[in-house]
Amino acid sequence: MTSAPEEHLRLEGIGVSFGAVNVIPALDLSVRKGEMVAFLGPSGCGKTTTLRIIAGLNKPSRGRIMVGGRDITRLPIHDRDMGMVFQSYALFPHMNVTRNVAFGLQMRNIPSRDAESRAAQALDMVQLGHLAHRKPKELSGGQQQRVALARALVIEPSILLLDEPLSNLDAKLRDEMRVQIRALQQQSGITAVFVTHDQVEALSMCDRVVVMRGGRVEQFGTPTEVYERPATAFVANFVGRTNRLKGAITAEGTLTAAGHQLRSATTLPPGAVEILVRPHRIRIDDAAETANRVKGAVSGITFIGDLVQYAVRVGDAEVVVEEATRRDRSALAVGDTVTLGWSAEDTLVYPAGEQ
Amino acid sequence: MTSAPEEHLRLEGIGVSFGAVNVIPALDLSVRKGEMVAFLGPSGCGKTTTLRIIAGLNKPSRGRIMVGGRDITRLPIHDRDMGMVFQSYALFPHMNVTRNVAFGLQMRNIPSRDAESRAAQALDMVQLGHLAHRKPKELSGGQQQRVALARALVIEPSILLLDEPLSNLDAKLRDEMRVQIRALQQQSGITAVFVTHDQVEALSMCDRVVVMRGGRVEQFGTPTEVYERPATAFVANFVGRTNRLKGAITAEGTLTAAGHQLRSATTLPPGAVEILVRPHRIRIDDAAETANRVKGAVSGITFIGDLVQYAVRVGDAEVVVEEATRRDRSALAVGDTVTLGWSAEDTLVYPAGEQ
Amino acid sequence: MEIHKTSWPMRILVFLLFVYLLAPVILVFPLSFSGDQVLRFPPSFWSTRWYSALFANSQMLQAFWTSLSLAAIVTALSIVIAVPAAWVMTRLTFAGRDLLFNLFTAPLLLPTIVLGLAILIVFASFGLLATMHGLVFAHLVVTLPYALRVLAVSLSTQDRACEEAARTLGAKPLTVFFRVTVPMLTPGIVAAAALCFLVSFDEVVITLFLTGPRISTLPVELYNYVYNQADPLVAAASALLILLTLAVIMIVERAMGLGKAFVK
Amino acid sequence: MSAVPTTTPVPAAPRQWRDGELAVLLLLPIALINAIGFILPVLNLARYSFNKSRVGGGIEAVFTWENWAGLLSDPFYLELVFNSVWISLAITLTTLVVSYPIALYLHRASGAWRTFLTVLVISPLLTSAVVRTYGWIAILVDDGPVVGAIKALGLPAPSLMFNIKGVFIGLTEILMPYMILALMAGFGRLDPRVEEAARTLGATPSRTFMKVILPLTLPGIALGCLLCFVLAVSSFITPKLMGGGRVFLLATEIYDQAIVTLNWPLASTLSILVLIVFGAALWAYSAVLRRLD
Amino acid sequence: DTVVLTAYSGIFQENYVKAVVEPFMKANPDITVEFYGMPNSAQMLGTLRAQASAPQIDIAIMDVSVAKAATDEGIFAPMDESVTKHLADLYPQAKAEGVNAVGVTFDNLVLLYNTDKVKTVPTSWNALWDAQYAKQVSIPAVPDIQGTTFTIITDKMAGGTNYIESVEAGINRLAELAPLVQTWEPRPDVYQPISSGTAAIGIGWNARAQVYADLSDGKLGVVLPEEGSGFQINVIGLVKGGPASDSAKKFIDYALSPEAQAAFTEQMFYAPTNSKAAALISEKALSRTAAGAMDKMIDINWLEVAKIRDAITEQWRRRVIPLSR
Ligand SMILES: Nc1ncnc2c1ncn2[C@@H]1O[C@H](COP(=O)(O)OP(=O)(O)OP(=O)(O)O)[C@@H](O)[C@H]1O
Ligand SMILES: Nc1ncnc2c1ncn2[C@@H]1O[C@H](COP(=O)(O)OP(=O)(O)OP(=O)(O)O)[C@@H](O)[C@H]1O
Ligand SMILES: [Mg+2]
Ligand SMILES: [Mg+2]
Repeated sequence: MTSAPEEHLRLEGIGVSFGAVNVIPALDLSVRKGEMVAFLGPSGCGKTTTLRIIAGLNKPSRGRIMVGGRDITRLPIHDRDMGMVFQSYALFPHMNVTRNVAFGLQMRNIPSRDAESRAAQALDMVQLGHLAHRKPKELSGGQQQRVALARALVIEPSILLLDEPLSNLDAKLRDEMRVQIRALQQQSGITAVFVTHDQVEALSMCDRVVVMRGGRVEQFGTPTEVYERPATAFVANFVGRTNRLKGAITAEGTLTAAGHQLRSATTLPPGAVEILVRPHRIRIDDAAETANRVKGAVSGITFIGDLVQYAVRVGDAEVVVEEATRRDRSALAVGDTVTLGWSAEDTLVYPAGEQ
Repeated sequence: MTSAPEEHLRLEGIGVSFGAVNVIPALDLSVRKGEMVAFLGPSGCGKTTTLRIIAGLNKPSRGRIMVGGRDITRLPIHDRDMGMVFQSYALFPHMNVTRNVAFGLQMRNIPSRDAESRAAQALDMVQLGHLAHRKPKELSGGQQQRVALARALVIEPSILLLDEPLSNLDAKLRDEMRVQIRALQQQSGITAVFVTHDQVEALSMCDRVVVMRGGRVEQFGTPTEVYERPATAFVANFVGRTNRLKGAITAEGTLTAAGHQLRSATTLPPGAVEILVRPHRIRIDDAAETANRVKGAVSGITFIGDLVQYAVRVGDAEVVVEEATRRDRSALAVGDTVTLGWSAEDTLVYPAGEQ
Repeated sequence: MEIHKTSWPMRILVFLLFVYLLAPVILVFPLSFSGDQVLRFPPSFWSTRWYSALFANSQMLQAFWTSLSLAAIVTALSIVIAVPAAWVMTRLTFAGRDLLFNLFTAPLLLPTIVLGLAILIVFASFGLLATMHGLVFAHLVVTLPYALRVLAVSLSTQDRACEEAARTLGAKPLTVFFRVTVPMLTPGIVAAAALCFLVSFDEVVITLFLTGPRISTLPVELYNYVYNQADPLVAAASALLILLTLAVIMIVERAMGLGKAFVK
Repeated sequence: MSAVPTTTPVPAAPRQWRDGELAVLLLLPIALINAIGFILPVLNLARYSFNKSRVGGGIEAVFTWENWAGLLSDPFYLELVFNSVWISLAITLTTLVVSYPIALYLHRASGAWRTFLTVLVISPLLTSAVVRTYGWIAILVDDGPVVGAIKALGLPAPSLMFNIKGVFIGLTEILMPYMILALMAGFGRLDPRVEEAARTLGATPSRTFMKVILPLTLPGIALGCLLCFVLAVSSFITPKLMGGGRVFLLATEIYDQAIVTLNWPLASTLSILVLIVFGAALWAYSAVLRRLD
Repeated sequence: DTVVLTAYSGIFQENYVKAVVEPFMKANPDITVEFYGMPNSAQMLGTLRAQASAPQIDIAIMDVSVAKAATDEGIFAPMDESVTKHLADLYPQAKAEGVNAVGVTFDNLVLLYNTDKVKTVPTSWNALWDAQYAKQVSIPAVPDIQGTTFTIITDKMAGGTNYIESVEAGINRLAELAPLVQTWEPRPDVYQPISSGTAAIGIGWNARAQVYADLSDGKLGVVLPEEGSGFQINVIGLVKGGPASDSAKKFIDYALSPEAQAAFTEQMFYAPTNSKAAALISEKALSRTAAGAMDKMIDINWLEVAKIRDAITEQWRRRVIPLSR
């Protein structure tokens, strides 16, 4: 999607402390022009803080921020040409919806008639055209969030910072908004940084994903890389659902867990290890030949919309298996004995105690 | 889970207007004791408003609210023994985290030492024990939301009202919180009303689901009912992903769409119809015999974590198919011709123009 | 919002407190129609003679216009000067900020009688006595601390997120200030302006020292008047002032929806 | 949507104001007024307080400690300071108690009703304090309506006029509008959601008030109390008119010394003393505010 | 030419303008006299003091003790024959040593009473001590000079011999009065509360009392008690360097002339300071001033009294007023 992998935004050794609390120790990051990068990470890991640093709302204690090769660490906020959607919306309470959205355009000296028509367009995009004259406090939570989104998008900034911009929207709307944001971003070549707690969002929408933890970058890669080749057990665990089994590698290099011998594509020195397998990569009673096969008893069944989750007791461990619901499967019942199978590539192994 | 289906909370003909805007025309609802009910619905459909009515924060323009057979429409808020998590958190800015959480206990005249230890417990539950002395403004968005959650849970109210209580948490944490809330709710027999935009949450966690639209109840049933037997096209469309195809039933009762003849378990009078099929109920190139089989060309492939989405062009329509990612499938490429198959039961048919 | 509807006991309490607050003001109206030579309640007979006396008193009318324009100028200047100052005090951090803030609001701490005396001495050497400039300046000394205090409290309790949002949208600090900070500060500005206007319009003590044969204000005229005779003419003047204010506010409300300015 | 090209940051941005320079620029007007209208006059006063007063009101420009020594050794003046401070404090607190409900009510009222009530609150200030004091005299005199009502109830008739009670009642009312305006300016932080949260957690309206509303409005309360305390200590018209000559306060004494006896050096000394007392009050106020933060 | 004259505002201003200023302007069409009223002498001095470098005022009428201070500060130009030719005709009390201003009016302390509340016309200051008027007595206390004058009168009545040395006897007598007093600070003045019946009895200046008595429909009674009284002296002074000195001199000369003095006495019952004026005044008016009772007046040396004023004030505050609480 990005034609040239030219670097656009770069954080160099950024550090932030609030009083005695060292929230971000030292962060390095490089985002390409026109790229959309997702920040994934547990609550409180420093995503919002990083975004605020980029926007210039917080000054870093250390390090510098470069945009297009130019050091902007000291550049005033309003000269940065960035758009930001705030986690708390931060709508202007004294302006109606249209004026909120048109604000950024007016700041760019766009004639007010033009600004209003572009604002109206942006509002239609977030499906709020009919509420253009309301004040923010007369809107529902999700409606406010969409106004905030429209306000940031309408200015087509060179860098767009989105802090959980869709967290209060329902699935349908979120899908639509995602498509809209992505289309606009690609079409105008905007570089975007997207904070989200929703992995589907991160993985499906963004060019690359940053997994953060305690103010540090754990992994920075494409969605496939992060999902398929997680750099650490933390990443594997955080991105996508996984089963975690305690295991060990013997002196001879054999991998064992839950009383079974397993095969993995990874090689590690002998010692205690953690084995991670994604629930939907496990087949139940499948005829096909797989590298790993274990037997267990179904101990729980949960229906979660498009999926069914089976909890299967294997030795002393519990393994969760996910399958798309389908009508042709003869329903399993709790207590049934099943055979689980998965491939060596799907068996991720990390040294124990890493997380 | 509920031993006796005793009614606990009942809304009778509730109506709400903001000035000239009639937000909720007339709402009836009956929730059983110890039950957890989810409110699902598009942004702005009146979920928050309904919760506020139950809590007594808004007075309904019409109708009444009964709890345990008693009319509480005029009961003061503080005598209702309800706990509420606000969409905007509404933490007390002048109190630290512990004092925020202990507030409700103090209001119940629980000795302050007791209150503090229970607050500490609740904070541990939401994994914020270490931030007990921070002020709300020193917390991240997700941390604030968890404090709001702890504050409502700690008082173990007889009715718990949760307005998107997990919207700012990452998937891992959300899963854990869900389990915690559910456990606490069942163990204390609390009746809970849960507003969420996350269907997985609604379907997996709650006993029953209310699908709202424009201030009206579209369907009220168990997760399976709502998902498998949506009452209206709107529900089918809103809950879970679906493909929507335009079709028609001829005078002879044959169902056609996208140039194919289809079979459905539903019978409808002749006329234009809308056909809904869930993406993951469609098989690609599957040997098994299915009621409906159509041919098409792959026009797009999206990777979304645990799933792969294929867009397939069938006649003039585009059909989306979802499959769990698996290593044993020889990857499809854009342009490949495939056969799609699904059962008659999975073919939901509604009169056209209903939505 | 429903729960913010005030309960009945509270309304009764508020009503009683209003009665207390307004008792002397309400009394002004019957007093102004007194036929007596002295302020006495209830008057022994009614008449409008004090209104005629008031309108015949050209000095009083002249002073009224002086006071009105003085208060208007002082209020405008106070707001124009105090809003940026309050902004600096609450939004920037620099050494000695607290000290400066206390210094700027310190004139509040001096009884006006002292300040009047003290200013008199200094102004005399600047030739500012009994001039409009001098009065404006002296009143600013008194009103600015009020404005600064009130605005600083309002500003520091204001949510900053909106200012940040405006800045990311490309608004320069000055624009943020005028388009976001100030509108959100409206209640504070209204309160500060009201205070300044009233303080200036009601200021007697300092003005007493600074007025002269050539210029005088209404409160000073009234004060000098009642110093010698406490007749109901002052009640008539007050009654007219109150009615005038109500009328002006009503017109402005109709024309511009002033209500919005007072709304949160 | 990309019809109009977005403006890219202009490299040759106009010179940036550094915070310090900006502060200086914006503070210049107020600093000038403060210097000429306050600091200079106060220095002058301080000088006078070390000058000698002549019989009949003359001032002799010689240095002397006489005024200060006399003041600090005279129990009359020490009592005066003490009385002024505690009476002003009591009046301030009473004013707060009677103003708060009105301010809260106004804060929650809306639209034209709110405007109307706000104007009512302000209207007393338009009636000069002198006139209002006369109003109070008419209400409180021995044969006035209030004493009459108390008598009608069969209670012993109190004397409300020409003593400290009258000053208390009158001054409290006169200060109320200032308090109300200050409180309203400080009510900005009062987010209705937070009150609602307290109510759903089982707090009765009164406990919501004590635990949530009151703490959140403390900045406004502190401001109102500061203004009213200062105004109470400064006031001399009301004590003079209603005190019957029995109530000796700092401001009335300064008035007497400056205007009647024409002893400017003594008046200056008293004024500087007031300034010191107020300085202490202000310091306490900032300390309280800092604690609240 | 515009002459600015500062003197007491209010009723004094009303009457003085009518009786003196207007006739003067009629006689001198080229001169306008602007009357700038101020509530009291001290404020006049304050204003004069502040304007010392660039005076806006030409003439001041004020209390003699304040005029002394003004003279000491060099505010007043010397008052000699070049200013007015009437100097020689003035009573000796009108001329004080070291004051560059001369007496323009005499006033004296009188007993006031409300004719509804006080049925028998009092003849002695001792009526104030009558217990039936408890809490109905209105006394303008020191530092007001009415209080000072009253102290000197009481002292003499109580057997005091030399008020300059001690007013002990007077203070003791006042202490007995204290519990009966309603207010020590009657406002706006002492006359109106007594006219309206808020107070029953009190003390005040004769001239104003006479005017208010006329305005009160007989409610206010005025008596010059048999024990006599003391004078208060208002002097007129020429401001040094005033903008219209020549015209100002003309006015001062006119103000001290027998005609003007007489006219003002007719109008407001101040006793004239020009000995030649008495002849021009009607009997009726003259009887309402102290002019007919010059012999009953205690000779108060205001310049000496100024020196003991602080001491008297202190005595009042410590020994008199507290007894009325
Ligand atoms: N004060 C108000 N004045 C007018 N309309 C209002 C007001 N408050 C809410 N509304 C409208 O009422 C409708 C319902 O709002 P509500 O907050 O209940 O929605 P919601 O279902 O919670 O939506 P969301 O998921 O976006 O939070 C919305 O369309 C909103 O615009
Ligand atoms: N003013 C402050 N003082 C002290 N600590 C703070 C302050 N503001 C934020 N923090 C801490 O900094 C950390 C990072 O906060 P940040 O808001 O960046 O988290 P986040 O990744 O956005 O989390 P979330 O997903 O919950 O919004 C958090 O642990 C938070 O508690
Ligand atoms: Mg965040
Ligand atoms: Mg909502």
